[in-house]
Amino acid sequence: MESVGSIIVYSIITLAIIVCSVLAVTTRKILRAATYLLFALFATAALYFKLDYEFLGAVQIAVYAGGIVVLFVFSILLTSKPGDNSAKLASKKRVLGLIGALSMLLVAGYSLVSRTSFVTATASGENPVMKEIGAALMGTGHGEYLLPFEAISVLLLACIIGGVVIARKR
Amino acid sequence: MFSNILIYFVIIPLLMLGGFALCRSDKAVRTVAVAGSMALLALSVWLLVDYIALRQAGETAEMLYTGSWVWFAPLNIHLAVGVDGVSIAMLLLSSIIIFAGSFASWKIDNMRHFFMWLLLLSTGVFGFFISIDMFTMFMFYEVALIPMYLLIGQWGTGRKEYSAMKLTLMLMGGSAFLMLSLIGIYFHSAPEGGQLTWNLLEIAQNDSISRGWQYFLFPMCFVGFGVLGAMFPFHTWSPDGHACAPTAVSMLHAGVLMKLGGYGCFRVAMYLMPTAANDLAWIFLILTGVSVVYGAFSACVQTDLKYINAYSSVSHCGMVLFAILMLNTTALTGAIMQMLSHGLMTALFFALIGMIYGRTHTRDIRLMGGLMKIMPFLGVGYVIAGMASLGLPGLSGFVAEMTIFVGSFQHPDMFHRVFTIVACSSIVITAVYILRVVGKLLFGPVQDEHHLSLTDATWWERLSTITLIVSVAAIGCFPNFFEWLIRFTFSPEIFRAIGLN
Amino acid sequence: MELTMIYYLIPSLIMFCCGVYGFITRRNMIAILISLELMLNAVDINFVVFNRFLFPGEMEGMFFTLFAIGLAAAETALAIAIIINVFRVSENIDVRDVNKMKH
Amino acid sequence: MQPVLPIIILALPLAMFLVLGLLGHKMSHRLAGILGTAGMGTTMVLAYIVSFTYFFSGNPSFIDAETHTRLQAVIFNHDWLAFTPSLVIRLGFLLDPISALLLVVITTISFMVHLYSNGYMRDHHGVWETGFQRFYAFLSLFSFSMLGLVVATNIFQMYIFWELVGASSYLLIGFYYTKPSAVSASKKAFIVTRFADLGFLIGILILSFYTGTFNFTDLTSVEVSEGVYQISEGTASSIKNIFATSAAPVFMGGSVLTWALVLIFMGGMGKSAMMPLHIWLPDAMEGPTPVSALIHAATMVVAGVYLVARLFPLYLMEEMSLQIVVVVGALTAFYAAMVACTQNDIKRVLAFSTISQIAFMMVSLGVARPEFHHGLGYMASMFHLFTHAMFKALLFLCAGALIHAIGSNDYTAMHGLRKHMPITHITFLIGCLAIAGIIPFAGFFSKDEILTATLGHSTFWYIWMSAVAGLTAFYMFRLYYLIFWWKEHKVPAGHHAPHDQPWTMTLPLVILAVVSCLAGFVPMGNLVTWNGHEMFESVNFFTNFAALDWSVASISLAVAIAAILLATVMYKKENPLPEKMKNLLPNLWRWCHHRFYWDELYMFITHKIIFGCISKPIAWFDHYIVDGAMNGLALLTQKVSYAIRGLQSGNVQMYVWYYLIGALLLGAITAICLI
Amino acid sequence: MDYSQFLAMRQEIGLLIVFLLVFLYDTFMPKKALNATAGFTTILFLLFTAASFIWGNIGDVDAFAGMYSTSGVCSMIKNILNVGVLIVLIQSCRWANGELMIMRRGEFYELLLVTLFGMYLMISARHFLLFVIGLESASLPLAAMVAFDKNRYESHEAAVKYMLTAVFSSAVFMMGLSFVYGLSGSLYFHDIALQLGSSFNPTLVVALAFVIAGVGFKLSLVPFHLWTADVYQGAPTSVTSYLSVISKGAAAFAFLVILVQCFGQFYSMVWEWMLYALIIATITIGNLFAIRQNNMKRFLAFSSISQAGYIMLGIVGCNEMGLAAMMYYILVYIFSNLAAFGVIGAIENQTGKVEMTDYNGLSRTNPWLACSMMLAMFSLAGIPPFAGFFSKFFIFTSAINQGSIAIYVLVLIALINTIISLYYYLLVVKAMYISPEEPQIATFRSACSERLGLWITVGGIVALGIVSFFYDSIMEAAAGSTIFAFVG
Repeated sequence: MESVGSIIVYSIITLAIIVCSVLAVTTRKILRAATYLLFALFATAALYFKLDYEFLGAVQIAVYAGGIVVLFVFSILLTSKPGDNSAKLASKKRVLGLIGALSMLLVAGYSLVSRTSFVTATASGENPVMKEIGAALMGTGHGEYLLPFEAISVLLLACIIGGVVIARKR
Repeated sequence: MFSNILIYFVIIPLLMLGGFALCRSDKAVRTVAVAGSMALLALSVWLLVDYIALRQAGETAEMLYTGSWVWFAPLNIHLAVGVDGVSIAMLLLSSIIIFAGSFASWKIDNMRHFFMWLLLLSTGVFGFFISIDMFTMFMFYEVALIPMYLLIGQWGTGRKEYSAMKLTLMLMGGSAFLMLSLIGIYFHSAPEGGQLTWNLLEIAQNDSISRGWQYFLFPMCFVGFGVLGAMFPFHTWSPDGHACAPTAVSMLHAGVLMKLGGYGCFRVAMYLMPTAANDLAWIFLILTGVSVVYGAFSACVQTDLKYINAYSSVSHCGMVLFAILMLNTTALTGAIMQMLSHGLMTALFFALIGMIYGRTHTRDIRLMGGLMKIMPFLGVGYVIAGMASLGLPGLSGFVAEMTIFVGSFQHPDMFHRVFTIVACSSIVITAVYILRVVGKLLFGPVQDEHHLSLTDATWWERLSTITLIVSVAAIGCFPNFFEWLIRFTFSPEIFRAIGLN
Repeated sequence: MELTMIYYLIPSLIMFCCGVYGFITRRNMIAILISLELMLNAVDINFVVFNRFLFPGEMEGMFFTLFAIGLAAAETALAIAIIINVFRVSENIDVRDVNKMKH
Repeated sequence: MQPVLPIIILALPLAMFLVLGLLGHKMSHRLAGILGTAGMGTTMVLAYIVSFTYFFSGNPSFIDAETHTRLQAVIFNHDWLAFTPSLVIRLGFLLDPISALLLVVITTISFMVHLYSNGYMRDHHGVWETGFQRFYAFLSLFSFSMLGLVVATNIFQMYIFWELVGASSYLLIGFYYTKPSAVSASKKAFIVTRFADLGFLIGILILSFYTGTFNFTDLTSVEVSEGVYQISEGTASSIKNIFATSAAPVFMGGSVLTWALVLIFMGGMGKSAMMPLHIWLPDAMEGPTPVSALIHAATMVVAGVYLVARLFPLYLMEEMSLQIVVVVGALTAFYAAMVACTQNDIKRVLAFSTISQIAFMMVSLGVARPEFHHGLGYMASMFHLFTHAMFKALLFLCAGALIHAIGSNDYTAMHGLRKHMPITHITFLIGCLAIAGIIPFAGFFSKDEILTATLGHSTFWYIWMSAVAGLTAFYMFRLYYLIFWWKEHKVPAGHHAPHDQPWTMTLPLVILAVVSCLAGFVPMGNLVTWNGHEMFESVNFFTNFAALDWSVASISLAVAIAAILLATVMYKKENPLPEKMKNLLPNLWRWCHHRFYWDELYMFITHKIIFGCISKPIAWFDHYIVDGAMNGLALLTQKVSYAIRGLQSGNVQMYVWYYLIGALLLGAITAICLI
Repeated sequence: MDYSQFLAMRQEIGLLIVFLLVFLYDTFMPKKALNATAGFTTILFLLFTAASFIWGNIGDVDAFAGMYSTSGVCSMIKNILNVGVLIVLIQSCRWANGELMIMRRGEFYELLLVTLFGMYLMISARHFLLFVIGLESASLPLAAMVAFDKNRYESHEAAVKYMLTAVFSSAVFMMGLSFVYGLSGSLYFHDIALQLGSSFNPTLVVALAFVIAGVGFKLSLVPFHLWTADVYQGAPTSVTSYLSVISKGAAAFAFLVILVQCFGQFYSMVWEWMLYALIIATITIGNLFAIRQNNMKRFLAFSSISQAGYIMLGIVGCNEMGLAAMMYYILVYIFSNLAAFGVIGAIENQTGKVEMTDYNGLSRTNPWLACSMMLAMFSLAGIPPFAGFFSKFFIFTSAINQGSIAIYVLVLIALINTIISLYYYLLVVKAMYISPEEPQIATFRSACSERLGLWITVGGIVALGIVSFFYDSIMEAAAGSTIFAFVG
C-alpha cells in the first residue's frame, strides 16, 4: 500500500509529464515548446528521484535540461525570430499524426497491459550506491560497462568532428 | 580436367573470345571466327566418330566421356560433364550452325563485338549440352540467354529494343521457375540423410523425389524450359525476337537456343521426375498440341518473312515438346530428330531471309516477288528450306515428323492418339504457309523493279547456305544413323519415364 | 492504492506518443527535434521503470538510460548542426519545404 | 534376280536429277536434253528387261508354275528408318504383276516425254526455253519418285515417294514460275494433295498401330520362300481379325479397319483427283504439256488407283470401303465427263477426261470381287491403267504439238488443222478412237472389261458407267472436230501456217499411236490379276478378242458409235446445233462450264473459313490476347509503379509515418495471427 | 577487471589506430602534406586490411563477460567490409582531392572510419547497449558525411532526412529494446535468449517488431526504407556508395545475429513470417520504384533496396548455409554495386552528369566505362558467369534449404521479381549500348584511382563467382560458427 504522499507526488509528476509533453508538441510558439520540453525533462528527473535513481536524476537535469535544452534555445534563436508562430496545422496532417500516435498508444499499450507482471509489479530495491555505479562503469565483468563507455567516447568524438565540419562555413 | 575432350567445347569458344578481344581488324576477326568454328565443327565430328566407335565396342554406360570436378564443395556443386547420343547430336547441330552463322555474318558492323557476344552465347550453348550437373547446366543456360539482348538490341532491326527486352524478360521469367525447381530437385535429390547432389545421373539413380514433390516441381521445370521451347502461351517472345534479330542471331537462336528448351525438358524434367511426367503429361500435351496447330495457323496470315518462320518455329518446337511428352522411345527419338531438323532448317531459313533482306531491305512478302529469277541461288535454297519445313522426304523434316507421329501414335491411350492426329494436321497447314510464301516471294512477276539490279549470293553466303542444306539432306537421307545415335538414351532401362508408361 | 509498474509505463508511453504526434505534425525542424527528445526520454523512463520494478538487483536499465542520455545529446548536437546548415542554405527550416527529392 | 538392275533403275533417274540439277546450268541445253533422254532411255530398257524377266522368264521366284500364280518378289529391302523393331521404313524393290506393269508404263511414257520435250521446249526458231536443264532435272526427279512409288515394299516407302511425286509435280506445274496462274496452280495442286496425304498418313498410322507393320507383304501375302510372297486372303483376314479384336473395333459407326482404308483411299483420291479433291488437276494444266502428259495423265494420277490395288486384299475385307471407292469413282466419272463436254481449253478437256478415266479404274477396282471371274475388275482396272496411259499420253502430246504450233490452248484458235498437221491429226484421231472405245483400239478392250466387271457387280452402276463411256466418246470427238475440222482460220500475214513438228516430237506421237492401236491385245488377264492367278490356260494375240463378252461389248460399242455420230452431227461443220443445245438447258450448261463451282467452293473454304475464320482470328488472338497479356503484365507493373510513387512523397514526416505504421502493423498483425 | 580483454578486439583496435593516425596526420601535418591525405589513408587502410586478413581471426572469443564476441565469421564479415571500404577509398580519391574538399578531406576519412568502427561494434556486440552505440556510431557520423557537398542543396536535404529518420528509428528501436529488457531483465543476447524461454506473448511480438524496424531501417527494408532514395541521391557519390554497400552489409549481419541469438527460439512462430512479409514488400516495392528512375544514384538506391530483400533471404533460412550465402551475397554485392558507383562517380566527377539519359551512347565514347557498368548491371541482375548469379543462386538455395512450401512461394516471388530487376538493369545497358541517340558524354580519360577501382571491382565481378575459393572459405567459416546454437 502506497503512502498518500507518494501517490500525490506521483500524480503531480505524471500530470506534469503528460501535460508538458502534450503542450510541447501542440504549442504554436517554438520557444514555448522548448520550455515545455524542459519541464517534461524536469518531471522525468523527478520521476527518477522518486524511483530512487538519484544519480540518474542528476544526470538528467545536468545533461538534458542543462545541456540539450540550452542547445535548443540557442538554435531556435538562431533560426527564427522570436514571436514567430508556426502556421495552423492542416487537418490532414493532424489526423495522420493522431492516427500514428494513437495506434502506437494502442498497440504498445495493449502489449504492456496484456503482460500481467507489468501490471502487477511493485517497486523494490534501493538507490544504487555511487561507488557501485562507478565500479560498474569501469568494470569489464558481467553488468559492467567499460566497453560501451569507451565506444561512446569514440562516438562523441566523431559527433564533434561531424558537427564541426558541418557547422564550418566553407 | 583438360584431358576430357568435352571441356574443349567450352574452352575453344572462350579462346575465341580472347582472340576477338585481341583482334584489331575485321579480317582478323573473320579469321578467328572461321578457324574457331571449324575447330568446333571438327571437334564435334571427331567426338561423334569416337562415340560411335566406343558404343560399337560395347560401351554401355549411360553417358560417356564423363568427368566431374568439384566446384563449390559445400553445396556439392561440380563441373560435371558427359555426353550421350542426344547431346552429341546437339553439339553437332550447334557447331554446324555456328559455322554457318559465322559465314552468314561476314559483313556485319562492329564485327568484333558482334562475334564476342555470339561466342559468349555459343559458350553457353555448348556448356549446356555437355553438362550433367544441374547447376552448371543452369548457369550455361543463362549465359546463353543474355547475349541475345545485346545482339538483338545492337545489331537488330525494327522494334529491336522492345523485342530484345521482351525476349530477355520472358526467357528469364522461364528461368525463374526453372531455378526454383532445380533447387527443389537438389533438396530432394537423395534419400533422407544422403548426400544431396546436382548430378543428373546420380539423382536419377537415387530416385528419391516423392510423388508430391514431383507434382510440384515438374510443372515448374517443364514450363521453365518450355518458355525457351516456345510453348503456348509463352511463345510470344519468339516472333518479335526473331523478327528483329540479326541473321546469325536468328539462326543461332532458332537453331540452337530454342533446342535448349526441349533438351532441358527431357534431360531434367522428364528424366528426373518420371512419375509426374507420366501423370501430368496431359496438361502439357494440350498446350503443346495447341502450339503445333496454333503456330501453323498463325504463320498462315503473317506478311513478314521472319514472323512466318518464327511462328513456324513455334509449331515445330511445339512438336518437339509434344513428342517428348509422349514418353515412348520412338516419339522421344523423333523429338530429338525434330530438334536437329528444325535447328538446321530454320537456321537455313533465317540465313536466307537475312541474305534476302540484306538485298531488298524489306521482309514484307507483299512487296517482293519473282526473286527466283533475280537470285536463283537464294531462291533454290529457300525452296529447299521450305520443302524441308513442310516435310518433304529426303530432307530432315520428314523423318523427324514421321518419327514423332508414328511414335506418338503408338501411345496406348486414346487421348494421346487423338492429339497426335491433331498435330498431324499441321503438315497441311505448314504446306499452306510455306507454299504461300514461296509463291509470293520467289515466283510470279517481279514486284519491285529496283530488285532487278540485285545480285545473287556471295561465296560466303553460299558456303553458309550449302553447309546447312547438306546437313538437312544428310539427316533426311540417312535417318537410321541418327536414330541409332539417339535411341540408346531412350531405352526404357535408362529413361525410366518410359518404363512407367 | 498500489502504484504498480503500469502507472509509470503509461505516462511514458503517452510521452512517446506525443513525440510521435509532434514529429508527424510539426513544421519547424527544431520542433521535430523536440518531439524526438520526448520520444527518447520516454524510452529512458521505460528502462528505469523496468529496472526498478522488475529487476531491482541490477543496474542494466539505469546504465542504458545513462548512455542513452549521452547518445541523445550527441544526436541533438549533430542534428542541430545540420538544421542550422540547412537554414544557412535556404533561410527556412520548414520541414515541408525539404522535399526537392521525391518519387 | 540380282538387285543390280533394279537399283540402277532407281538410281539412274536420281543421278540424272542430281547431275542436271547441280551442273545443268553449266551445260549446253542440247547436252542436257540428250543426257536426260539417254538416261531415261537406258532406264526404260532396264525396266523392260526387269519387267519381261518377271513376266516371262518363268523363274520360280516370280511364278508358281504349278498353280499358275504370279508371286511377289522382294528384290532388295534396305532398312532406312527404324521407328520400333517392327515398324521399320525400308527402301526396297517389290516386283509383282502391278509393279512390273507400272515400270513399263512409267518408263515408256517418261522416255517418250523426254524425247518429245527436246522439241517442245524450244520455240519455232529453235531457241531453248529458259530453265530447259531444270525441266529435265525435274522430269528425272519425277521419274525416280514414281518408280520408287510403284516398287515400294512397304506403305511408308510408298508414302515417301508419294510425297516426292507430289513435290516434283509441284515443281513441274510451276515450271513457268513467273506466271502467277502457274504458281497458284502448283500451290493448289500441292496443298490439295497434301490434304489428302494427311488422310493417307493417318490411315497408315492407324493401320500400323494395330498391325505393327508397314510391309505390304505382311499385310496382304504369305511368304512362300525367302523374299518371295504370294497374295493371300488369309493374311488380309487375319489383319481384319486384329482390328476386330482390338480395344475399340468400331469408331463412329465404321470399323477401325474401314476407317484406316478409307483414309488411305483419301490419299489416293487426292493424287488421282477424285471428287471432291479433283480441283487441282485441271489447274495443273498450267505446266508444260509434256508434263501434263507424263504426270497428269499417265503416271502420277493413277497412283491412287495403284494404291488401292496394292492394298486390294485388305479392301476386300471391308465391303464398305469398296463401296465408297465405287461411289466416289462413279460420281467422279460422270461429273468429269459432263464438265469435259463444255470446256474450251483442250488441255482442260483432256484433264477432265483423265479424271473421268481414272474414275473408271477406281470403279473397276471397287466392283472387283474374287468370286466374279477371279476379280475381273482388278485386272480391268490395271489394264485400263495401262492402255489409258498410252492413249492419254498420246492425246496430250498431240495437244502439245497443237499448242506449240498455234501458241494457244483454246480450240477456238485452232479449227481445221487437219491439212496443216496431218501426222498430228492422224495420231490424235487414233487416240480419240482408243478412248472412245472403238474396236480394235486399246481403250475398247480395257473399257469393255471394266463394264463387264461392273455389270457383274451391279446393273445400276453398269448403266451409269456405260453412259459415262458414251459421254467420253462424245466429248472427245467434239474436241477432235473442233480442232481439226470446222472452219479454218486465216493465217495472218507474216506468219507461217501451222505445220507438223520436228521428229523429236512426232516420233513419240507415232510410237504411242501404234501402241494405242495394239495395246488392247495384250493378254492382261494372264499377267495382272489380283492374286496373281493366271486367267487363261494359254494365250495368243487374239486372246482378249476371243474372251470378249459380246453382250456387253456390243452395247458399249453401240453407245460409243452413237455418241460419235452425235458429235459428228453437231461439230463437224459450223452449225447452230451446239448453241441450241446450250440454250435448251442453260443452267446445266453453265454449271458444267463452271465445273459445278467446285473451285469457288474451295476458294470460299480456304479464304473465308480457313484464313478468315481461323488463321486471322488466331493471329489476332495471338497478338492481342496472348501477347497482349504479356505486354499487359509489363504495363501493369509500370502502372503500379506510377500508382505507388506517392509513397515516396519527399516529406520526411510521411516517411516516419509509414515507418511507424509499418512497424505497428508488423507487430499487431503477427500478434493477432498468433494469438 | 581484466583490461587484456581489449586484445580480443584486434580489428577494432587496429581500425582505431588507423583513425587516430589519420586524425593526427590531418591535424598536425603542414597544409601542403594534406593533399596526400587521401593516399595516406588509403595506404594505411590497405595495410590495415591486409593485417586484418592475416591476424584478424583469433577464433571464437567472448570478451567483457559476453558483451563482445568475435569469431571466424565475425572477422570474416569485417574483412569483407574492409575490402569494400578500401575500394570506396580508392574510388573516392579523386573526389576527396577536389577543390571543394580541401577543408574537409581529413574529416571525411575520420568520419568514415568511425562509422566503420560502429559497424564493427554492431557485428560483434552481444549486448544491446553496445549494439546501440555501434548503431549510432554507424549512422550519426554518416549524417554528417551525407551533408558534405556543401554546394548542393540536395546534400543538405538528404542529411536532414537521414538525421531525422535515423533518430526516430533509433527511438523506436530503443522502445522495443526497453520491452525486451522488461521481459527478460537483461541486455546480454545470451541472457535474453535464456530468460525469454520459448513462450511468447504480444509484448514480445511488438518488441520484436520494433527491433526489426530499427535494424530494418539500416538495411532499408520496406516500409522503413523511405529515406534511402533521397539520401542516396543527395549524398556525395562516394558517400552513397559507402552507404549502399558497407552499412548495409554490416546491418544485415547484425540483424541475423540479433534475430538468431536473442530470438532464435521464436523463429518459426514469429519472425519467420515477419521476414516473409518484409522480404516480399522490400523486393517488390524496391523494384517497382526502380523502374521509373532516371537519376542513376536514385535508381541504384531503389535497386539496393530490392537487393536488401535478397540479402534477407539468407536470414530467413536461419542456418549456416544461409549465413554463408548472405555473407557471400554481401561480398559480391559490394563489388557489383561499387563497380556501378565507380562508373557513376567517374562520370559525375568529370561531367557532373548523373541522369540515365546522359548515358545514352556511352559505349561509343567511353567503351570501358560502359563495359564496367554493364558488367556491374549484369552482376546485380544475377546473370552468369558474373558473380551476382552465384550469389543469387546460393542465397535462393540456402533459403529453400529450410524446406517448407511457404519458402518456395517466397523464393518464387523473389525470382519473379528478378525479372523486373533485370528489366531496369537492362535499361541502363540499353541506354549505353543500344540507344541510337547522340552520346551526351564526350570521351575522357578517368583518373588513375578511378580506373584502379574499376579494375578491382570488375575483376571481382568476374572472379568471385567462377573461383569457388571465396564461397568455400566463407562457407567454411560459417559452418564453424556457433551463432545458430539457440535456434529452436
